[in-house]
Amino acid sequence: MINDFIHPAVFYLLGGLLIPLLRGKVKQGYMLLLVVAAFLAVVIMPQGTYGVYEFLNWKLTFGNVDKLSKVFAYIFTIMGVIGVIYSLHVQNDGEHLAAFYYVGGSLGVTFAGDFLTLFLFWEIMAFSSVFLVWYRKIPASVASGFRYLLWHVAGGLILLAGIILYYSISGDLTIRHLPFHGWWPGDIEGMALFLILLGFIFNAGVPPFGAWLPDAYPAATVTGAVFMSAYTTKTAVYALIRVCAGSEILIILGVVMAIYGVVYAVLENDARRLLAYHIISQVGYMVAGVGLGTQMAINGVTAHAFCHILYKSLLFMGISSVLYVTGTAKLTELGGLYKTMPRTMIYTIIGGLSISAFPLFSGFVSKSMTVTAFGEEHLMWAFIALMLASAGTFLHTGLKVPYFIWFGKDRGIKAQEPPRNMEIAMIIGSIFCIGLGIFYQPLYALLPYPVHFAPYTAYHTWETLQILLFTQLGFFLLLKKLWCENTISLDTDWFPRKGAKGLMWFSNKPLANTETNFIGEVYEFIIQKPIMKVAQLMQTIDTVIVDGTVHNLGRFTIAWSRMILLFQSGQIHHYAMFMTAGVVALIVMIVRLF
Amino acid sequence: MKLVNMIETLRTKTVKKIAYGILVLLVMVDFIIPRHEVHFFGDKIPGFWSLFGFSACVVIIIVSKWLGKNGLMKDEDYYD
Amino acid sequence: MDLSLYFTSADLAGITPEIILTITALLVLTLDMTRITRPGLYLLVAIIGLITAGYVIVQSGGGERSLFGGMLLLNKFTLFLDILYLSVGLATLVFSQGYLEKRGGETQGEYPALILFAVIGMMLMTRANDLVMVFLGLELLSLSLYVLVGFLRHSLLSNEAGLKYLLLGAFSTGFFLFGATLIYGTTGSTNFNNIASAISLGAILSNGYLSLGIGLLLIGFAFKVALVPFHMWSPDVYQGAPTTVTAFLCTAPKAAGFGALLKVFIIAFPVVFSHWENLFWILAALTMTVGNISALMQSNVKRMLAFSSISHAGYLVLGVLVLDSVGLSAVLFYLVIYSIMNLGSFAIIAAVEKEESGLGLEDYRGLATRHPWLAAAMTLFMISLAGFPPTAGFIAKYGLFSAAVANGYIWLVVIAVINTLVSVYYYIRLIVNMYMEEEGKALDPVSTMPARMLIGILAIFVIIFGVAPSYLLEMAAEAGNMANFLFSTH
Amino acid sequence: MEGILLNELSYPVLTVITFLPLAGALMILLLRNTAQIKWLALATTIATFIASLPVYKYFDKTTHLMQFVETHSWIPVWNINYRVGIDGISVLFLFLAGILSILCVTVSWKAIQTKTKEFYISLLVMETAMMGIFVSLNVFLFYLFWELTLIPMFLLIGVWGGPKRVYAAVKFILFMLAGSVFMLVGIIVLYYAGGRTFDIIELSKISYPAGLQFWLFLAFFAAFAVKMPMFPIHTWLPDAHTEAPTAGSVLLAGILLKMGAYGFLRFSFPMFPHAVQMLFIPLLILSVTAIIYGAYVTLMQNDLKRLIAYSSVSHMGFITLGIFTLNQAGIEGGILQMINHGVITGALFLCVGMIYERTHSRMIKDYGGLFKTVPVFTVFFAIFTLAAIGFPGMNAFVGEFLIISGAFKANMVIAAFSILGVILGAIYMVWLYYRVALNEINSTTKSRLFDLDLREIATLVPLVVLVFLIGVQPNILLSYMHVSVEHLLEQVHTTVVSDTNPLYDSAIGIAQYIRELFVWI
Repeated sequence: MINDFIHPAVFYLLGGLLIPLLRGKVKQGYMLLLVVAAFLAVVIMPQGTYGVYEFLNWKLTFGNVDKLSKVFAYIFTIMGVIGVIYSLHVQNDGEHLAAFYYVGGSLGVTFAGDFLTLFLFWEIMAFSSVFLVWYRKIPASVASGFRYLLWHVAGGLILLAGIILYYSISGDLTIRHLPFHGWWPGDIEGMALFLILLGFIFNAGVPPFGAWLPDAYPAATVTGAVFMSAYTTKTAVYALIRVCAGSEILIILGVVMAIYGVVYAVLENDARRLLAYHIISQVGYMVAGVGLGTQMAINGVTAHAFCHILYKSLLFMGISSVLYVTGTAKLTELGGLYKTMPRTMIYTIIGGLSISAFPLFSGFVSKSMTVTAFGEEHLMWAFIALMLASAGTFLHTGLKVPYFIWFGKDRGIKAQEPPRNMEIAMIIGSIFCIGLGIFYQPLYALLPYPVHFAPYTAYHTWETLQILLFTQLGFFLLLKKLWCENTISLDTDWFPRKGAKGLMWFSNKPLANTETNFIGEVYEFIIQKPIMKVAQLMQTIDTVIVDGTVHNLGRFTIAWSRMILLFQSGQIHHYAMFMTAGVVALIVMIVRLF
Repeated sequence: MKLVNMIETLRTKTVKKIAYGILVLLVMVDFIIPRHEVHFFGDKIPGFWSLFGFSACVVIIIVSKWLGKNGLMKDEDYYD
Repeated sequence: MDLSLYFTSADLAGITPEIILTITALLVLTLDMTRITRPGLYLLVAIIGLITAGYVIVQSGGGERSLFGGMLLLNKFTLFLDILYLSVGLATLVFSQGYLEKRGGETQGEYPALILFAVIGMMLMTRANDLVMVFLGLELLSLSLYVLVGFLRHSLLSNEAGLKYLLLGAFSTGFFLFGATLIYGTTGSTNFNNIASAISLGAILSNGYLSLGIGLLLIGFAFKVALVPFHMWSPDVYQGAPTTVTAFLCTAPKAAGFGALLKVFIIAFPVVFSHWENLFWILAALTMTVGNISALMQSNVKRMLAFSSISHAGYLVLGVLVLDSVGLSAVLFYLVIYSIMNLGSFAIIAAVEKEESGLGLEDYRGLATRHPWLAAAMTLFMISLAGFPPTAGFIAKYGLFSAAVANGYIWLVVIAVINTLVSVYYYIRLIVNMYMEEEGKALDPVSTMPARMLIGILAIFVIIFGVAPSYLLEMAAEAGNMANFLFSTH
Repeated sequence: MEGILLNELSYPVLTVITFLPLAGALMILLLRNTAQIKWLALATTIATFIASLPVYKYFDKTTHLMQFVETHSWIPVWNINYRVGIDGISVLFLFLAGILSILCVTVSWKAIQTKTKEFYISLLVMETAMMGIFVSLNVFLFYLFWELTLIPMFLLIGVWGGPKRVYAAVKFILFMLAGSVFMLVGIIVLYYAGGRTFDIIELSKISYPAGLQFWLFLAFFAAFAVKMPMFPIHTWLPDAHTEAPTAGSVLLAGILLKMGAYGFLRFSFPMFPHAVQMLFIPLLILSVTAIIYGAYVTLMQNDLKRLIAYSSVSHMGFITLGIFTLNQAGIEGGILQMINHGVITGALFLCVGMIYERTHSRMIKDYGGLFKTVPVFTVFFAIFTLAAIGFPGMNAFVGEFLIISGAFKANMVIAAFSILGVILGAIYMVWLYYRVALNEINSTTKSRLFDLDLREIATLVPLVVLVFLIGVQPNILLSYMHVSVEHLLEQVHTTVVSDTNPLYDSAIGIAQYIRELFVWI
């Protein structure tokens, strides 16, 4: 029944427009109303195809509802509720608007039935989210905002190119399962699929295209980061599931991601960037799962995405609260906060336990499914690697972050618990994390394929417990080693004072280069500098050569004119002379003629 | 306030001892636990995952630190 | 004795216009002797004379008529040109009113009289069907022009110009006569038709002398219409002469020169003309290029227009080159439009001019704000000279180019259009100065009512002939038919 | 005669909409009071627009034939008729010209203080010329209107323009003429080659010898390419756009640039199909060069208007790219994009003009944080910026999508490069928006800034509506052109150049192609 389908994005995209007009409590109430309404719209939504709409000579489908799109819609709308509650206190309407359009965009992608619609909302997401970075309004955020935008425009256009290419081959725009096999496009069609895949993994944050992620999220506003952590990558994962499931290349990429994220997380000092790296790591699981493409894997990925959004946002909310209260998220500047913000600590730790898949926490029921899927397929190297990554995950988000923020060296920072709305949001998040860990059946019921997997088998629980707890052991034993981090980053703090030489020596290291290229300076080295160089060159060409030619032509003519005018001396005998010359010339010519 | 005190108590030596106890218990139980879902050799070895977890942690820290020492890490205003 | 031995009443009837004009001229001079110090009166009389003459000519209807034993040949072609001369003379007289006083030349009757004589001379030039007759007309024209150019007795420039014109003119007249003699020597006649038949029958002494004769004849005309390299005199003379005279000088005599040239070549040398195409080609290219390029850097408006008129002569040669009915009509049409544009612009110059002769471009700054209508008219004439549609200048240029292309002179046309492009630069420089530069020192145009009306009428003509040229084109076409007719006779 | 549909309306609609502005101009000539002049000008433009409405209503979308045709004898001596009519290709431009003219009047309401009378006269004469160009079915008439645009625009730039106005104006007119004089020669040659007629319909029926086609194509190309402007003869554009008053820039960007592309469609394609097919690959390359080159140069601009002007170079590159793909999607995209570019760039110039009126500075560095100081303005500016980037749901997206998909059909390599152009386009527009609207408030201009008044909002709103309307429902416009474009393609593809199909898919292909081309020349 068409009436039951109300596109939830409508609440965000259209409803959002009124936000700037309202004030105070009314506004907050209105925003809550919108997001809840959107959630309900998803709940009552029957499966089927809706909102078909003629555009040029294509059919645009805005409402393509099946189990997959619906489960993602659920989590997106739920996250919308949480996020909005968390950011209720924010005064800047622009920030609200950006967040609403961001979420609306992701919902649009979720229900898109054809590539054009998908692309449309894809871009809406990119352009709205960049404001979440910009509204932080510090120079760093502006700069990284641009890098972020650039990445996404580039990714978007690659996607568009893929779409157009695919269209010009198949003459069809409906989204269907188009896996890309092999490592490199062989023919035109392969090229099309490859470009589409590439466009998606740009947003999924797959290295080396994921540099925008740890670059932008830490720069985002307190609440912006919470939203961003949830949507961009997960939307990409959704798109990958729809279109690219079973593309082998994704397995490799996914596993690499998982490890990559963990490794960089060790070194990270900014808690939010650390979490950002963990997004990469976690999305790695999903990407790998998508690459695997079995029913179980897809289920696992979907479930994992579902839980991940919840616990990752919870983590971000926790850290952002710290940032909000203390003004910094740097581990080296924090410590001993358990005295002042213990509740926040609890929520964060819940998030940490979930992400590291502790039994009875949401991560466990989803991650284990994904990993087991690999076990089932006997891809042992991937299996082990992912296990390793999960150990690393616990190490950082579960242990390191809470430890250095709330315990560690007490820096005696003045702090208190965050505003009520923030805390409520975190409570909701925590409830979900634990709730899903225990009552996982409803979640499994939502998954696209029937689930034949029981998370809480004795052995399975046990193996996880062993890994995690012994990781903890390792953590405390090597705590000194981890402490070093401060001193190191302190060292690096006074590197400049030691002089540029040391710095040079560092950055000359190949590793250093790769690292620097991964983040930020990709923009600096590979995009901005060349573009500007070329632009300058072109500018010179334009003024010197192109325009210069014209001017010189003019000058030439005028010079000629002046020269001719010399003959016009005004002396009558000169004139007579020239006329005589003319006569002579004429006679000569006549003689020659006849 | 109460919550804080609770946390304080959790940080005492005794708690630590209990924790070590739990670890030992884990390994013990792993000898007797039923194994039906066996993916590879590791699953057959008792205590394997304990070892795995520990070594994983160590490896990650060591390796990352090594990388870090070799230039991965910059001072914060490196990009400015 | 029996005059009918020498001429019949029909002959007299044919030259009634000339007679009328002569009488008018004499009348004006007599009035002058009677010390009537009303300059308006002389002009009035002269104008009446011109109008009556014009009336008579129109009445004659332009049928093919040969007078005085073939000395004169009247037809639509001559009629067309006659009307042109008369109107130009009329216009000149109208806006000369008041100008000469301003320039401190105490007006006498001789001014209108001289204009009238010049007109008579021109009429004879084109009506002539005989080299001697052409020469007489030419001299009558030239002599009156020499005086007119130097008319401002107290202006040094004016006198210098008059002298230059006289000397160089004599120079060229010599060549003309020499050429005529050579032709007479080779063909045994000065009558166009006889020359033509002699050539076509091959009954000529020597091709070499004939060609030489034609060449020298050509130089004579080239001087009159100021083709490069015989153009040297024109800038100085145009600049020095009283502006009204300049206007007259650069329009009607040019028309007469081209008219006579065309008539000579069409009637007398249709057969040998093909040998001369290359020469005309070169003359055309040279003239328009040199004219435009030199005009680029002129700061004095009068001088600039002088050079521009040289370049226009270059365009006209395109039509001469074609030398068929289409080309002929194109030339005639162009001459009319060209006269309108130049008369208009010179009239305006005459209006704004002060004692010291000629104004620089800078002096026109801010004219648009203080005298918008005058500036608008000037703009109109300039863009017409530059050949922008929808002004008459474009239609005229198009006619010439089209005729040339039809006869395969595409590259010459390309040169011509490139020249047009160059010319635009100096034409719009004036517009720039009038509209776009900040105010210069105030100009106070002094112009009589009739002069202003004249400018208005001319401006309207520029537009009308730009959008609805059909009527004039048809007349030109009829006049151009002379070419067909005569080619068929030979 | 066959092949045309005479005008069935009760009044000679095309003649009316062409000459109504001129009539208005003549009436203004007689007025003295400035206010009266303004109102009369506004009334005239609006009346013209209203008079043109029946055209869109009664336009027959099912035929490619010329419609609303009127024929009168004009200069019989040269066999020149006054004949006007429109088909699916030209009809939309009437609409655009009609709208933009109105906006030009409203936006100049306060901006123009000196020589008001002359200003509005020039403006109205411009409108007549623009309308005339798109309705002419006679080459001579076309050329007449074509040149008629020059003088008024010359005055608009030169009299009411910025500091370097004279230089810009002279440059403008010389460039324009440099192109059009060659077209004049071409026209004359065409006249004789086509059996001494100027009638476009007649001329389109004849097939000319290949060599002649080539030269004629070049002759016309000179004029059209300068107007477009195509790389590397674009250098008049930045100066003209930058110095012109807002209305002038709008008309330049909105209509004048389109005349070139329209000329290609109206003359080059039907009359010289052979030459077009021989040359289309080099032209595609030229287009894509213009796209990228223009985009790069745009990046370096620090003058608002100059930046937008250079971006036009890039955008016009897209239009030529679309046109010369020689396939349905490409050409339709090209035409649509012409309208879009007219709307968007016109709007951007309006925005800049409005802000310039307040601060009298065009320098980007003098702005910043406008979203705080003038929020309403920023909203409009943001919309048009996004539209210019080709944001989905807005008009330019549709156009660029069609063009690029057409380009992919025509030639992979070139199409791939055009994508780069899109990226750069996004970069410079966003960067501009950031520097002007976001950033921190710039104190130098803050004091003089105040938000848009009703008149200005009313000026911008129609364009916003168009942006979104075309964006979501492009068929409204596309439906007009389908049949005509199909017919056009038939005309182009009737003549087969060589046995090799003119679709080269790789760089090597292009190389071979160009070698063949030179052999052929």
